[in-house]
Order: sequence, then C-alpha cells, then structure tokens
Amino acid sequence: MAIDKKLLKKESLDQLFSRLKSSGRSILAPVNRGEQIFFEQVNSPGEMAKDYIQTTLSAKGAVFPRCEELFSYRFEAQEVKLEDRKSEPKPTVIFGLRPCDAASFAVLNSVFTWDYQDELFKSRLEKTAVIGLSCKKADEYCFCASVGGGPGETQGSDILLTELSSGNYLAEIVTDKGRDLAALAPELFGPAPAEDKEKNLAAVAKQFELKTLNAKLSQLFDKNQLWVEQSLRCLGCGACAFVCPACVCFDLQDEAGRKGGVRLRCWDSCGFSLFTLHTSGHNPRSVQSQRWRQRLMHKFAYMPERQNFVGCVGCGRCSRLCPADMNLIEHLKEIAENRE
Amino acid sequence: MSEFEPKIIAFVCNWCTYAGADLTGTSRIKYASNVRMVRLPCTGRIDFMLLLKAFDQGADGIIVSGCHPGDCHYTAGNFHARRRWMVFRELLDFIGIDLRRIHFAWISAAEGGKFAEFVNQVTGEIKKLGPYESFQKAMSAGIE
Amino acid sequence: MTANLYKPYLMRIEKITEEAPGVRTFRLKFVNEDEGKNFSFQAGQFGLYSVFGEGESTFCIASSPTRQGYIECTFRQMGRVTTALARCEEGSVIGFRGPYGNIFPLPDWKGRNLLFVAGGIALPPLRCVIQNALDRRENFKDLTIIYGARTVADLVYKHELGEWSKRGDVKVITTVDPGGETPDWKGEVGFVPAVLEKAAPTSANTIALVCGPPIMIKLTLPVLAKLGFTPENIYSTLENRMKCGVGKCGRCNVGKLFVCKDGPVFTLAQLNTMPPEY
Amino acid sequence: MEELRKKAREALASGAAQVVLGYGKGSGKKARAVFIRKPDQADKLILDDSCVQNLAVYLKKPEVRALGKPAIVSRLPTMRALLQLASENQVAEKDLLVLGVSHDGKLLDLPEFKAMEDYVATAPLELTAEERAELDKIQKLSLDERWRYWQEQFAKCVKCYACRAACPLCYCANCLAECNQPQWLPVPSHQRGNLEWHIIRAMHLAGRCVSCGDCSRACPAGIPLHLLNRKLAEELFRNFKSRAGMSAKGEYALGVFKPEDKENFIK
Repeated sequence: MAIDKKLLKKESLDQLFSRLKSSGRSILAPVNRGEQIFFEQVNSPGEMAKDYIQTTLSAKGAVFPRCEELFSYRFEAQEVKLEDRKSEPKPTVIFGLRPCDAASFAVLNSVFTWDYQDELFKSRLEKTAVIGLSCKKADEYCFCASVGGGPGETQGSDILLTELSSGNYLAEIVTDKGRDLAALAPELFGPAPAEDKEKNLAAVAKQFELKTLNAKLSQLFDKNQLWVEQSLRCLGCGACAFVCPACVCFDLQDEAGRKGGVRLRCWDSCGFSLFTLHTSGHNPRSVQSQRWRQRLMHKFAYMPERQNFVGCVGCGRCSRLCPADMNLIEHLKEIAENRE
Repeated sequence: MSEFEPKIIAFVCNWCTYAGADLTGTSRIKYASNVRMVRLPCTGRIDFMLLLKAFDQGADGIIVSGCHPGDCHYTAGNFHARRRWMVFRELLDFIGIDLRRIHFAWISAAEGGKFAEFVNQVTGEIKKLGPYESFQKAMSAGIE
Repeated sequence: MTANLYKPYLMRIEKITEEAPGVRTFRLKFVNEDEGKNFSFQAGQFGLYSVFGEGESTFCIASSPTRQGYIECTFRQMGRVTTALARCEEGSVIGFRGPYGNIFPLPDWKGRNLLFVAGGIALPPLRCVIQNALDRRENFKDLTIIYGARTVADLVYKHELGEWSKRGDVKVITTVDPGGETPDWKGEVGFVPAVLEKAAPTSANTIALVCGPPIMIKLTLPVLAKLGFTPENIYSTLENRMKCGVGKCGRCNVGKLFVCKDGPVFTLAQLNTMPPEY
Repeated sequence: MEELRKKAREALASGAAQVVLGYGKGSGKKARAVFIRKPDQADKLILDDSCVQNLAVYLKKPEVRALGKPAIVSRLPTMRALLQLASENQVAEKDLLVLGVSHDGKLLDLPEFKAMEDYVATAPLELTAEERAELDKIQKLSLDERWRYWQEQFAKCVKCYACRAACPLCYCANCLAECNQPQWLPVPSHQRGNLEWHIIRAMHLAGRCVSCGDCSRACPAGIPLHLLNRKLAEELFRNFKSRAGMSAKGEYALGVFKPEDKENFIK
C-alpha cells in the first residue's frame, strides 16, 4: 500500500502522546540515564532524550524481553498443574526508534515464525506499534546502508518521522497500524510538507556488497586462521549479542520453590562457552574463534539462507560498546575483500 | 490486626551455637519462636550468599552465630569468617541492604542464656523494623 | 490464550526400568488421555523431557510408534535434569514436548536388509527402529544388530536383547570391551568396529544405522566402507545441546542446519558435506 | 612511543618473547589490544591516554597463550594484576616479559617481578580526591537512597558478563555463574539474578581487585561496577592494611586473619 505523507508539527507531539495514552497504549521512548539512553515508559515528549545517534540498548525487549515467563506450574502432591502466563502483553507504541532498530523486528519475527510459530512472541509483536525517527546523524559505527537499510528507511516503522529544518516532522504513514495511530489524532497530521526528506538524513555509506560477503562466507568456514586472527582480542562476553537488536538466541530456565515455579525464557549469547557445551564435556564450539565464526556465519550466511533475512540491521551497537573494540564492519569488510 | 511476627533465620555452627541453643531448650529457658535454625559445620562454612538467599526466601532478619574466637572446632574457621563478614557487611551497607537486619554473635555451647537473650533482642529489633518488603518486592521484579 | 510452543504435555511415569548403572528407562503415559490419543510420532524423532523446577533435557523417543499408548525414553544420569529425572519415582509427573525432528525413512527401506551398529547408551535411538522393524517384520529382509558396551553391566535393554536373539529372525551380536566381560559372558569380547569387521554383514541391499560415541563412529565408518556400504546407505543421528527443539534458540546448529529441525537423522553422505560442528 | 616500539622489536627479534601484547589504534578514539608477532609490525604499537585496557586479561585466553611467551605493555594496573596473578600461581616470572610504562608514559626497566614490586611500592595508591568523591557521593546517601540507586543500576544489567570477561582476575575455568547443580546463581537477568551476580562478583574480587576499572569500562549498560570493588579495597586497606597486587608472594586478605581483627559488630 502506498505511504501517506503528512506534516506533524513539533508542538503536536504533546497532543499525540496524550492521545496515544488515552487510547490505552503505553509509550516507550528513549530516556537519558546518566551517559546512557534506554527505552523507558514515558508520558510526555519532554521526558525524552534529545540529540542522540543511537540508544544504548535497542527496543528489542519490548517484543522479546530479556527475561519472560513462558508458563508457571504448581506442585500438588505427585501432580503438577500447568498454568499459562497470566499477564497479556499491553498495547505499546515505541516512539523514536531508529530505522535500523525498527527493521530488526522483522528479523526477530523471521526466526520466531519461520517454522514453528512462537505465539508468545507474535502476541507481543502484534500489540507493538513503531513510530520511527529518521537519523540526522550517524557515526563511524553505523552501517545500515550495507545491510539493506538506510537512515530514512520506512520499512519496519508503522509511522516514520523525519525531522525537517523547521523542527517539524515529515510523517510517513507506512502501515495499517500506523494509520490506526494517526486516526487517533487526525487533526495533527497536516498536508505533506514540500521539503525534501533526503537532505534531512545522515549520510551512511555502503561499505560492502552483501552478496559478495555472503558468497565469501560460505567458503570460509574452515579457514581457522582467519577466525583466530579476527577474534584474538575478543574477550568472550555477551555484550555484542545483548545490545544487538537482531540477536534472537535464548535460554530456557526453570526457577522454582517447593510449591511451584516458572519456566523462563532469557537472552543468551553464542559467545559464551556454555552455550553449546554438552553434558559430557564435549563442546562443538569450544574456543572463542569458533564462536566468533558462528556469530558472523549465523547472521550473514545461515539466516539469509534459512530465514531469508540478514541477521543484522547495521545499528553498530556491537562495535560501539565492545570492551575489546571488536569492530564488526572492519571484519566484514576484511571477509568481503578476502582473496582466498 | 495481629502483631507482626518476623521470620528470622539463624545460621549457626554445629559445635557451639547449635549446642548452646540445645542447652537453652534443655534448661527450659523461653525464647522467641520466630527463629528457624540452619546448622552448618562451622561459621567458616556460612557462605555469604546464604544470607541473601534467606532474605530472598522471605526472611525479615538473620542471625549468624558460632564459637568464640579461639574456640573454633576447626581451629580458625571463625577467624576467617569474621574477616569475610566484615567485608560483606561493608558491601551490603554500600548497596543499601539494611544491616540492622543481620546480627552476629559468638555463643558457646555453655551459653544457653545468652542464646535466648540474643534471639529475644534480635526478634524485638526486627519487629520494630517490620517486614523487609523493600528487598522482597525488588527481588520479584524483572520478569515479564 | 494461544497455543504455547514451550508448554509441555504432562506425562506420568508408569514404569521405571534400571538398564545399567546410572541408566534408566521410563515408560510414560499422557496424564490427559485426549492428548495421548491425538499424539503420534515416527521413528527417529526426539522430545524434550522436563523435570519442573530443574529444566529440560533432550532424548530420542526410544519406543516404537507401532506400540501405541505410551512412549519410552532411556537416559543416563549426567547433568542437572537427568539427575532430577533419576530421582523421580513411578507415578511422578514430568513434562514432555515433541515429537521434534526428522525421521528414519522406514517406508523407503521396504524389502531391504537393516544393519544396526550401536555402542553404549546409543542403542535407544536405534531401538525405536528395531522395534518398528520387528513389528513389521515382513517389510524387511535380514536384520542384524551389533551392539557393544564397555562392560556387561553397561549393556542397556538386556532383557530385550535376549528376546530379540531368541526370535531366530534377527541376528544379534553383543560385545563388551576387553576386560569388561564377566565369567559367564557368552557374547563377543572386543570393540564394535572389530566385531563388525569379523561379522562382515553384506552391504548389498542393506541400510546401516550407526549410533554410538564419536570414537566408535569414527572407527566404524571405515569398516563399513570396506564392507562396501556407500555414504547414502549409512544413517546416524546427531546430538547437540538444545533448549527449544524448534529451530529458534540457536545452539544446536551444524553450519546452517539445525539438528532439531533438519536432524537428528542424517546420512553419512549428508554429514560429509556438513562442517564438523558436532 | 618510539622507545616502546624499539623495545618490542628487540624482544621479538631476540626471541625473548614470541608476541608483544600492546595497544594499537582502534576505532574512534579507542585503543585496542594488538598482538605483535613480527619485529616489523612493532610500528603498530601506540602509547597514549587512550591505552587503558588491562592487557593482563589476555593471559587467560587459550588462543593468546598459544602464540608463545608474551611481552606485555603494562601500566600500573596491569603490573598489579600480574603480581596478583603471580601470587595466585596463575603466571610465573619466567613465562612473560613486562614492558613497564610509568604514569607519565616513560618506559620502565622491569627485568623481574622484584623490580615491578619495587615500582608498585612507590606508586601512589591512595584514592584521588575525585575517586574519593565518587565513593562519598554514594556513602552520603541514606540507606533507602543507596538501595534505590543500586537497584536502578542493576536493573540495567543484561548479564552479558562483560565485567567478568574484561577482568584479569576473573579467570576461573568454571565460574560459579556456570555451575548448575545446584543453580546457585540465577541465570536470567531479572532483578534478583543481577543483584546476586554483582554481590558475588564484588565479594570474589575483594582482596584481589587491582582497581583497573575495566569492569566499568566494559559494561555496555554503564553500571559503575568499579565502585563496589573500590569500596571493598578501601575497607580492606583501612582495616587490615592490605592491598592486592603489591607482591608476587602477596597474601590474600580474606585468606588470612589476625586474632585481633576488629569485631565491634559481633555480640
């Protein structure tokens, strides 16, 4: 369906927020917390962080919480009673999500629905709407343009806002969900502004060809030396996976007392040695270089083939926040340019 | 409304305080029934995490007790424990856990009276503090 | 509430069989009989068995789909969940999710010989096929089972091994590692690959199913090749650590393939094209 | 910087070391660890204020150990980490070279651990006014405020264990976070799991932490974890006059005791 272009005045945000709230939706938006910026519940636009390139964590937790209950159980003598999760996801609008992060929901969805349907995830996704915000600024870690995105990409957002020189916003209403949101306050969305969207966007260069990278990767599995060299300074923490908006890998954990308990799903990282450790002590990916290879292969070789999605949206968080300065884009370029 | 009856967990060493508590009983000295005892071989074995786990399981107060310095059945377990508690208390205080809810004592096998007195005193103090809700509430957060 | 992928069936442990030191077989029945009636699976598939409060563990379904009304699993007490399982008693309730994974293509094997080669605790995945083949004996020609364990005590399904060899229409060769025999041991003494070589079953019109510890598989494959088996006719199962069983949690993959989705059954021809990540 | 490169070249050329563990140019304003194996690559080494990572952390990594005997570019925290690791029998003097760097960027001649101990002994280890103020700011809060402050901090934790991975003293082959019989530490990063992890981490480093601050630098969520360690290090010094990482034969403050240790909190 065609994208509706409208003008949303900066003064109208207050109104929009209150309409969203009175419709029963909660609003998640970037909030300053010291030097970090996190997505948190807000009531008005005034609480939001200003002038940032990227939030510290993505908004992944809104659809894929870092710790969520799958079901609970009670012990009754020899019997066990299972109970479905009691809390249903609440309708939520994520405001100010960058286009890269907005694109990540489709990546997550591809894993949760490529075969078996994960209804728990789907119910959260269904209740979540995204009002994205184009990027005026980018830094050296941003590489959305290399993985099929862009600083003003509409795909993934239900409404995408682009800040114009006046401070007002070009509002691109992309999906039906977006139309539903706009319909809550139709008077706030005026006729489309004349100003060109592109000149209000950051410049993000394309640094490699995905197809080349993909083709190279499929030849490189057993080039051990490459993986060892690339990952020498990697410390083996899970920071890259946990800040990644597109990392899906998870763990299932039981937590129970004598009367009952819960089964939880929580984020996990392929960078941990425990991730694949067999009970016998055997580990198919026993050293960090193999785990680094898995991280790259999974995102840039396996997922494109199995789920039809690149497992990366180019937000650059993994590189920005890596304690050992493992710069993903550098390594990807090295592989794309590999001559072996 | 009935009076708040705190749950107090006592981590005690097998050789002194547990025997001391026994003596309290056989001497028919009355003491507050709010205390549940966990007997461990030595105060040196009382892992600091046990204290947190006790709070997590709903304890409002904690007693840690063992042999007097010099009387340890394993020679020096209580000396080691003492250093660890010192450091642990500083950490807990720093992160805002209420030290008034954790009480330490040396109680020997002969001090049945001291045990009763100590338990009563601690129970009284914890009663005044009320349930440790701020901890228990915080600990149930973070699961969606 | 919509269907929850991760919510298991409740199963009651109907019977516990001590197979070997630390190894038990559970016979499980659905607590909810309707769930049981709608449940079906095929040989080769696996499930996630859970002890509530501890977690889930992955094993194959060791009984045959031809024997309805229950499923069986055999496990060795090793980690957190299997230790908790080992503490369970008859009548206890555990969880089961499944069936997951691909299957042994039994219908394709009609009219062929089947050779089973197994070591240690790896007989259960093949037992499902063996039972299946015995229940449909007319569909297959010669059946040969070569099974070895470290010691006589470590052999699992001792009772069934005896029954199978008494039938007359199955050739059963059991062996134990040198030093593992008892004075009254009547089977072979020696490692599985050597026993296989000595038995020298024909490769003509034969499918070989191999399951066992990595070292046994490694040494068995050359023997099978020597006997003339082609990689397309050698089947095995892979095991990798799993959490979800449904292709999402991201840990059981071997290259781009998920053991939980594309496996656990693979032919040697397939394994030869896969990276060594298992 | 030139002097360091020269020394690195010599160490590699003479075979005194097989790899120089130093700092190279990283992305943005960051420096990153480099592993120089050939003399002609020594020019990649840099030395400036961005070079803060404690490189002793790489001694626990099998792939790095496989490169052979290392020469480690070491500022004070790295030296202290090496001494502490030596006192815990994790590294031996003969297995590494130290390319010491003073706080003002001068190269130090530290042929053996003894020389390093002498250098560390003269270094000012008292907290700076700024460091003290960071601690005081929290200590001055009321009990409730402190609780809320740390609960907010820990709520940001995603349990990526970057604090553990970046710490040179967190070298346990089986961290208790990975032991599951019983599951002593909750796996998920809910509030209880986070609190327990950070308490355990701080306690297990008490008397061992050399105050390099890499835990906080590594934390993607920006939790000031170093304050927990600093607080305990200060208490250990105040009460027992003990500092970690001062000697290759140092005593672990929580592994020893004095009968006269203070006990005013015990009835």
